[in-house]
Amino acid sequence: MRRFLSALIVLGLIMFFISTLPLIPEFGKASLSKVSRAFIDKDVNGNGGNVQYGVSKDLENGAANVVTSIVVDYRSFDTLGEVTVLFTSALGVGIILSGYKRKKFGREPNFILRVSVGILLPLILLFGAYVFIHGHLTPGGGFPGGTIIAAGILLLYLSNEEFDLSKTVKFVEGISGSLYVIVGLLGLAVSGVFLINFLPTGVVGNLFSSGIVPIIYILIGFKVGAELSGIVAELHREG
Amino acid sequence: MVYYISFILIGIGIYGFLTQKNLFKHLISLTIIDTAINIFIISLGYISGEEAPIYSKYTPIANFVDPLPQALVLTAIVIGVGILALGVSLLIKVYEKYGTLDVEEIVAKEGK
Amino acid sequence: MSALLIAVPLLIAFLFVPLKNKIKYILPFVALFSLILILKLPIEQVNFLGGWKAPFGITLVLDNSSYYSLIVVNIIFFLLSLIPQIIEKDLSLIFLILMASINGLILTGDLFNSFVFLEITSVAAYILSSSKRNYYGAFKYLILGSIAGAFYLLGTLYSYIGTGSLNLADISKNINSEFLAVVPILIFIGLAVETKIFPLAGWVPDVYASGSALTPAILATGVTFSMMYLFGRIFITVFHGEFLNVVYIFGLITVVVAELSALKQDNLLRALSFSSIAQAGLFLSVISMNSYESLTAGYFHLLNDITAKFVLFIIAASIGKSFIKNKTTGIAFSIASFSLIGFPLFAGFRSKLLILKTAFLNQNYILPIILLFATIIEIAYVLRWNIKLWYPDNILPQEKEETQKLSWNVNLILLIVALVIIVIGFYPDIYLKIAQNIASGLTNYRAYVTNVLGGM
Amino acid sequence: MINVIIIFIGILMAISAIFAVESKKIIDSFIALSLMSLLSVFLFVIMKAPDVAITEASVGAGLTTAVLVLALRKIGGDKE
Repeated sequence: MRRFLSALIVLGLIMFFISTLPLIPEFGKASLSKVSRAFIDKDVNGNGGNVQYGVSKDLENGAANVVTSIVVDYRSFDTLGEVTVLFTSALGVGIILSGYKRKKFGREPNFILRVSVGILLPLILLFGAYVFIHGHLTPGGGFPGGTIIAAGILLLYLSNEEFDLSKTVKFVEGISGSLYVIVGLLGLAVSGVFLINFLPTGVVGNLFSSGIVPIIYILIGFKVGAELSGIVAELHREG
Repeated sequence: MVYYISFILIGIGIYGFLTQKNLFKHLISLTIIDTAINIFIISLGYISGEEAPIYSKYTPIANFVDPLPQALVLTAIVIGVGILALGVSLLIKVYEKYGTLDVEEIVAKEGK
Repeated sequence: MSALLIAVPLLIAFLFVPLKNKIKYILPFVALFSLILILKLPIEQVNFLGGWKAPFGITLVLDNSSYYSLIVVNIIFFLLSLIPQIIEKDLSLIFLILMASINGLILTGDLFNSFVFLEITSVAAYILSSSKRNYYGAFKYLILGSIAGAFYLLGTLYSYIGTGSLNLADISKNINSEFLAVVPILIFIGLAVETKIFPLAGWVPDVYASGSALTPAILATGVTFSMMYLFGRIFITVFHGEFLNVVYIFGLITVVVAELSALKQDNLLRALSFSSIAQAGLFLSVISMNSYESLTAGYFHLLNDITAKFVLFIIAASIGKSFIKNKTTGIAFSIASFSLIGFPLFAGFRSKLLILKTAFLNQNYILPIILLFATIIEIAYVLRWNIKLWYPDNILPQEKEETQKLSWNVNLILLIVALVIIVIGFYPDIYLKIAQNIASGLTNYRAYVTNVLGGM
Repeated sequence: MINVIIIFIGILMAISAIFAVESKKIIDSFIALSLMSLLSVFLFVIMKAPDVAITEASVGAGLTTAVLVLALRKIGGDKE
């Protein structure tokens, strides 16, 4: 009975969604909104247009990756909020799971695990760092980069009984989050606008380009890495 | 096409939430709904024949799909994982307090 | 400058992660700072974050309605920060984040940004509601809230497809009737959990009645107020009052169901939670008449309700089975509860009268009947609880020993708020002015659009 | 051609979602969920969203599963 009723509700919901299909464009035939158009052409303030890779310089935003330019510059405030969500939930995991002791394995972790962590970990961390440093040029950025670093930390926890990072994690988390807000406040101090991109934007496609975007993405990378490592560490404690 | 996939996945998620009694399954349903909505959002910005919105050596000139939905989904994914982690830690404590993850058993124990 | 309201609490929260224990003493200063900052800000100011103009970047809009809402919410936070006893030691950081996110929720002029702040607020609320080992209630809240959040996100994306923009003013200007048939449904489902509409309000009693004083004292006052503000902003300003007929019906159903459930409860906190749901339903059905007068009446009633609930929830959670040792607290409780039922001379009476007047003005006769019915039930259970707490019949001597005296600062603040209730009963002008300003800011959507997008 | 691939992935996703919801053992649902996330990564790549794809691959398919499995281990493994 319960299943039947639920199936009925679900069917109604799907019918509702299908009835909205005439409103939205056919798959693959969407058109760019004026907002997206301006983001792609870097033309929000009316001095962009015709962006060319490796040629255009000193635009209002210099990130080659348009998604990054939206996430970290045009809609940077959303990202600050998003980082706060992650921060709050990491804090919450700590509060809710407080009072657990460190996990003891009882026996040595697998030999293969121990040895391969030594080889893999530097590579994983390097890859994570690469991903968030190049966030404004290639796909990726602070969030996947931080997650990759957290995965490396998880490996460390699994392979090493004595390993504990919770103090460092809290420190990194606090400092990088504060720096993000401080960068925003610097903009407020320099030009009277919170989170403004106050550095020169350079040539589209260069590593050192697009002003504060790479700085913020590196901060996000550290912060996300620290927060996710914190969550993993809390969950890994002895029950 | 992708629209129907995401609608069906949303449906499966809601169905799982309504019928399953294990709290882990509720979290799983939530994750399914999140993924489905992310797919739906991305598909709203897809333009066939256009490239990924990144200026590079191979795509020096703008012929891009809509980048804004992608930026929004990036935010939504991270929010989703934050909520999931919080839910998991609550679930561990629920198990510790009641000794079960079955909704009906928990409600019965709450009543006492 | 209004960005500071969000940035400063966040910065302090980030900075003090390693020194969690010291933060308790800073809370009042942060709250006071926000309050002073708001009073110094000029009204009718639009803040373009990152320097990107209106339909493109994110805007923070400070107009009549958001200005006064901010004042209300920050006063609540300031009062709560002066009662450090009820803030458990780890929750101070969450308190700060909640402050930042609610300020953001009220200020933001962007639909997706409001989703982000909604999620921050909900995450902080989940953590708050897990205090006192109330894990199952918090889990239920988390699942419901997140599914609702997913619907809110869907609504946001539909309005992006419909108007090509995420800016509230731009959506308000450009949305067409086809999308107005779909988007409000999704947004309504998304907000129904936080605004406590009937089928999705099942989490409220479990969360509010956990025994912690802070959880209901924040969630039923500050968070509820900001959610109701957001609801008004989206449905009145952006959707021009579309879909409000359905909201009206849901609101009335909520009132009836919640009042009947409140009557049955034998736990004071649970009874108050159901009353909170009922008042939310009443508020929503009043504002769905969609006129300046009805909005004024609605927000006036909401202000009275949160003032009363502030007192009632803190007392109900921190007092034992009777007022034997806390006579002053008992007086505050009785004042607040009489205001809740709308006893003449108390604040609640004024707002209920105003609601009746507006309803008759709109030739609406169902709402008065429901309101009368709700009031009768409220009188029944409020009187019952007052008698039970003032004259407890079967209280054991050792229980009498165990009840502790509340400390002076709690009593002082509760008495001050109770005094405010009485003053408002005689001179309702202060609250009425706030409500009128909020109502005029919300209804005047042309001014909002020109304010944000510039003269077009 | 691309439509066929999308339909194929979609069917697989629906199957793994149903399996994730209905399976008797919790660990099986985690694996099915992880599979569904991975399949969605393919869809993101097809729809020209590499940023989302890389994030979903690391967060959705990787970290989510790790968090869930750690939690399952913490409450003492799979019962039922």
